Amino acid sequence: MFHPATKVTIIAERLLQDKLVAKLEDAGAKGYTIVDGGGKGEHFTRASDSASVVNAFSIIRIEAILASDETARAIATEIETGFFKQYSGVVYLSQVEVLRPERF
Amino acid sequence: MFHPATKVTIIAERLLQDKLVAKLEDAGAKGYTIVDGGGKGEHFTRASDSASVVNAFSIIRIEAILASDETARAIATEIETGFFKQYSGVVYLSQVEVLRPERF
Amino acid sequence: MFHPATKVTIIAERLLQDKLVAKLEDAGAKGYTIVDGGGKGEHFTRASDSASVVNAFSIIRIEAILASDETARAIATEIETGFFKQYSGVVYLSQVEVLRPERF
Amino acid sequence: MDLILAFGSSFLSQLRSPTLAFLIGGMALAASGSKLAIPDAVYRFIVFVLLMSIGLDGGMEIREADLAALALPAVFAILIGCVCVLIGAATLGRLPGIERDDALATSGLFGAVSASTLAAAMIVLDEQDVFFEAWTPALYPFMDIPALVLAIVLAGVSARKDNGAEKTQVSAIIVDSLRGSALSALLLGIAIGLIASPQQVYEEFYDPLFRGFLSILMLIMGMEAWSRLAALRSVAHWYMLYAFIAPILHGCLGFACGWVAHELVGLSPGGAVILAVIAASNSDISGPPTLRAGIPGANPSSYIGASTSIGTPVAIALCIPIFTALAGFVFEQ
Amino acid sequence: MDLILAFGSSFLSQLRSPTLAFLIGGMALAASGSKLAIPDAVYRFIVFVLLMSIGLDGGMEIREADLAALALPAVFAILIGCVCVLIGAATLGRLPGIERDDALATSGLFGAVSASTLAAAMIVLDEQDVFFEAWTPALYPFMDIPALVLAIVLAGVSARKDNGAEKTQVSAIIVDSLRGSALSALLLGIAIGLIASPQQVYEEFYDPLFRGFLSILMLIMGMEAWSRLAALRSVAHWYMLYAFIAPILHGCLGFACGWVAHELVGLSPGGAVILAVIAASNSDISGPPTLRAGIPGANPSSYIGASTSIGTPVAIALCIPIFTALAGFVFEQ
Amino acid sequence: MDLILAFGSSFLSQLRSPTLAFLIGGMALAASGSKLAIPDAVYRFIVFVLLMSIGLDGGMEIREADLAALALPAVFAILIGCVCVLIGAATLGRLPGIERDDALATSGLFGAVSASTLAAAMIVLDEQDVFFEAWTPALYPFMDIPALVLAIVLAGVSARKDNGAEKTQVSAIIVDSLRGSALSALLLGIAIGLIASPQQVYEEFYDPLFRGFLSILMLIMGMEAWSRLAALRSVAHWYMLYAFIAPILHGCLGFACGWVAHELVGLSPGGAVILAVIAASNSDISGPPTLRAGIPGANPSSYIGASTSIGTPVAIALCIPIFTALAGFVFEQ
Ligand SMILES: Nc1ncnc2c1ncn2[C@@H]1O[C@H](COP(=O)(O)O)[C@@H](O)[C@H]1O
Ligand SMILES: Nc1ncnc2c1ncn2[C@@H]1O[C@H](COP(=O)(O)O)[C@@H](O)[C@H]1O
Ligand SMILES: Nc1ncnc2c1ncn2[C@@H]1O[C@H](COP(=O)(O)O)[C@@H](O)[C@H]1O
Ligand code: NA
Ligand code: NA
Ligand code: NA
Repeated sequence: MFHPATKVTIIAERLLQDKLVAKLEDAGAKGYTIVDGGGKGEHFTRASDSASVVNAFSIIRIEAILASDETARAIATEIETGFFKQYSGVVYLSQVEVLRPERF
Repeated sequence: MFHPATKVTIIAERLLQDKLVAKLEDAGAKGYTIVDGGGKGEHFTRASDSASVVNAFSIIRIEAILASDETARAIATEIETGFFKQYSGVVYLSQVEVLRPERF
Repeated sequence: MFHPATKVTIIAERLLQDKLVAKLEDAGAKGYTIVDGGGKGEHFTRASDSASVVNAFSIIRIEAILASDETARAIATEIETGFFKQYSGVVYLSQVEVLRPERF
Repeated sequence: MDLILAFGSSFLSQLRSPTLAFLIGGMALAASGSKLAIPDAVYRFIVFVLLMSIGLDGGMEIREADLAALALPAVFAILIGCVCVLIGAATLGRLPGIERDDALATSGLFGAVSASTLAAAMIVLDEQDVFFEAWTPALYPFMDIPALVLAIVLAGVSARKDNGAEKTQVSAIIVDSLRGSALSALLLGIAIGLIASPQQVYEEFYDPLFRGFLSILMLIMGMEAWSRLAALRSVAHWYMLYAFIAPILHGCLGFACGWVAHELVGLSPGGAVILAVIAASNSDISGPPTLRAGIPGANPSSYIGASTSIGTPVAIALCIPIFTALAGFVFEQ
Repeated sequence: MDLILAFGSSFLSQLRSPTLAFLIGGMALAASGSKLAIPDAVYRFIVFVLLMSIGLDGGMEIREADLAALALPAVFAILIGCVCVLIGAATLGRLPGIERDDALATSGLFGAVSASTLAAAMIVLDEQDVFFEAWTPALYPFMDIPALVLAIVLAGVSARKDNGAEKTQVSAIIVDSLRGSALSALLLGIAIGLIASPQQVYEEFYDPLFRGFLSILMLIMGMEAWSRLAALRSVAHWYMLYAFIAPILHGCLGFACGWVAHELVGLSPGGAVILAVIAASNSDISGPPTLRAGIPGANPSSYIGASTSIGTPVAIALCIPIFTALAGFVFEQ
Repeated sequence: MDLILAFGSSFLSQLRSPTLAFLIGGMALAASGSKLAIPDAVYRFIVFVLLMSIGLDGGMEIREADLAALALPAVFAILIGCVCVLIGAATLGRLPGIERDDALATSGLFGAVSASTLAAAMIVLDEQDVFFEAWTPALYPFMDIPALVLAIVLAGVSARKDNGAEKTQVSAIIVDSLRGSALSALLLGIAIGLIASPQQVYEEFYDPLFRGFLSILMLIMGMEAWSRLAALRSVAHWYMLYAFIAPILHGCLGFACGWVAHELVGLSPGGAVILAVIAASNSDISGPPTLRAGIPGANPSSYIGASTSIGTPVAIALCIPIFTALAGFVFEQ
């Protein structure tokens, strides 16, 4: 049996990692997955692997699946307003299906 | 012309990689993409890049797109029951659109 | 307030990175995120991290979120026809929700 | 009394030895929340070079070594590995609030061997000009594999008792642990050392890097030790106690066997120390994945926390100087 | 006149020195669109080894150093760091079309110190057999931290003026910059050098790798310099002007202080050059993240472009030979 | 007869040489399903250091070299590269069930040069104290680029025949292959060696690491060779045959040219061996991406399988000893 869940994806600079993770956990995310990357946005381009003298600006992609859609939306909104007015980054939501909603 | 397809995303510890991939191929996935990462869940936190003495526990994120929704659901269920009762990991489905359904 | 947006995900060999990114920017994507990985498809298997003598074949996963669904579909179609008839790779669309549509 | 002094001085010299300084430095960094991190790729490369270096040197020497003198320590290594696991199962396993699986996994790790502790011991002996046969580090797998196998098998047995789980194949576990990156590197090194003549590449490349790479590995071990403490706190305190006592106990067992081997087949004092230290050490690289796959029921926080956060520091900071001092004392006359 | 000649020759020898050749080579590669890239993991490892090496050497020498002779240069370093930032704020900050935040962030970077430039200077002095006290590189943090802190504080002040933003805690910034990977490695090295006796590992491992790793770091710096130019072009041209002049100006300031320290507490001519060069250098590793977090309003393209694309090349290619030559001239008699 | 003996002994010594041992060791590891993996970042760093080292040494020597003596081998290199591709197209290309594109891509790879094989040959000659001009390795690009370009152009021609595809620009391909990470590193090294004076950094860093890094590269090559076999099995068996014969054939061609160069411009015997070995080698680093982009129609499984799984092992394990022995024999009198 599959149950609907909401996935919050956050793309930001590595230097925000600790704060973002803390925020996620406070807000009640039971887990999250992080992958490293690079990218380009309003601000500037970041190499994904080759030596970057400003590694701390390289991109991380955090995704957290939540059973409750409201919580997910709340988190996304908090992060958008709390971080991405000042710092560069992106947050978006998508709908997924999971098998054991109790663990998300 | 875009056609609906179902994406199975599996997040698990690297030591399961071979078994998961084998399972995917048996079940009829024509391809998959793997990225390395880190994360946190019920069990414990894993660094995504910095040296981890227990590298084999670091996280991989496997995604496989399937043209057939049933196959996708079957795979997800098998993996959830076959692996993630014992081992730590997560599997979820999401709906995507592809152009050449015949190759998925 | 959340607004619908379309995410284009491109999975291809690293040697196409520059061309794909150029294409994205021409087509009007305001940003994109790249992560490295490995995978398997029609052609052959690629290790995600361990030394691969043909590193240039290793996989990159590019995702770009666009506010306009048409643009997204246009990009996906162009890339499928422009690249993935010849080269190996995959492109797919998914629906997401963002907070500040103006920046996508 | 002299022993205390001998130990004291050896312990102080050890304290001044960079090996330990880097270990403690790593803990300090992690404790201070430093952003310094050694990339995983570098960590894996360092482990490879250290084990390849140990293997090459051992392999080249085994050629000359008399196999009789080699056999007894090897047998001892196997015994120690198994006995340590049984001790763990019989003590930690019996304690209140300790899951059987967790206890077995932890005993397996502490019965197994740590490449980093081994390398550290080699450098310390080297610094104090204590001779040891270059093949003694090659005893590593003889202790490591039996310990891991036994732990997994015991877990399988009890699992079958509870709910008829299928039988665990010993061979499969052995193969799996031999395939681990650490042991593969060591064994490949031994093979190349035996068959080819890697003298030059060993002296030009692997040996000169040994000391430096070890210092960085110690740094990583220190950081890991600290960062895993949190996880450890979340589990029963018995683990801390076990993780503190086991290395010393196992070390004494190893030292005793070393002494016997000295009497019977003339194992060098340094060789006895190596045997004691690999007995005292606990697997932090090869072991965890094997156990993770072999005893999925066990909670990694407990056994990895116990081993990385307490076991390894105790083995390096206490056991190495203890047994080096002890050797100087026992083998004097 | 002689000065010109002295500088000329030192400049030419510098040009033939591989250090600069690798820097220029890196630019050439990036300009030619080469696909050559040094992996990030390797880059981070190289920076670690260089700073650990500087730290170990410095730490071991500080033990013998007389602290009085050490105190004055340290005080000077702090002053220089702050003065440079104030100069920047008063000049760049006043220019038309320059955001206050951007100006402060840029001044902060140029007040701070670059590990790569420092390492390059050490090798150049070494190549020309100019002696310098091994602890002078340890002046790094004394100049680096005050500059970053001051810049962030000033930005905070003006931010509060505009919109009552909450007060910036100086301590928090200091801690944050100490935690940066570069400074942690340096300080850990100093600590280990002071407490333990890492002589052997330093001589066998860290020191021999220094020159080679520096050559690769220079290559990376060159590539970065070129690839950031694009970003720099997109911002006001004043940045280019500032980035060209500031290093020379700051260097002179540093050299003057070095001269005073020479007269008062007998700082060696080489030590004066080191002081001048760290003053001339601008932070390219530790600084940016700290500033990024501390002055989020500032646009990285401006300050990183200015520092990596112009500041660092000027510091390495011009300031190092200038001040080496100047020293040979001034301290002759 | 003597030749056989000479070859036999050289082959045996080669077998005992660690270079080959590590190659075979890599295959053994992959075959045994070991989890040991050298991180990609380390692999890329190793390739960089090896090619930079070859370049620096070559560049420093070209300064002294008499360009006339240099010109002829260079011309030969270009010819060999082209001829090898034409041979491939004329043989492999005609075989039943072989796609034209695949045949051309494979011929291109086998006409091109392998940095790892080249480095291995250098170490072997070094081990046997056979002198060779340090600039001979710098012949690499003269053979590599023409081979790749010709293969891609021929593919383009036939593509245009079938379906009027647009014309392939030769210049674009040349630029693209020059930009590849391997050639960039080599050429940068040559340039720095020519212009600056990197003697010290070469002797302190690049040269000492050469032998050790090569041993690790051989290990990686061995793993790759084995793991690509599966892919190779899936394609026509003709590839295996070609991959086995071509290196020996090309090597003879190269050796013949080397002999002529020896007679005409006094190329050293060792230099002739180098020429033979780069002719025998097949591109495993720079080639594939260039061909992948240039002949997208070709199936990588075929050409990469053929080159990595058979071509490179044959070149290293057979051709190096064959031509070293042949040289000892031919140039004796
Ligand atoms: N439209 C987008 N699609 C995907 N990723 C994006 C997009 N815009 C920005 N990003 C990511 O977010 C990071 C910061 O974006 P920005 O705040 O615009 O500089 C970029 O480096 C990208 O990795
Ligand atoms: N809610 C979640 N959202 C995203 N990833 C998760 C979530 N829960 C767990 N994970 C990932 O799955 C891995 C194993 O989770 P667990 O089995 O809960 O330890 C974690 O390390 C995370 O990378
Ligand atoms: N069905 C799929 N699901 C996810 N990723 C895929 C799929 N098919 C192909 N890929 C990715 O696209 C790359 C190239 O695919 P191909 O063009 O089929 O060789 C593969 O290496 C995979 O990383
Ligand atoms: Na043990
Ligand atoms: Na400065
Ligand atoms: Na060739």
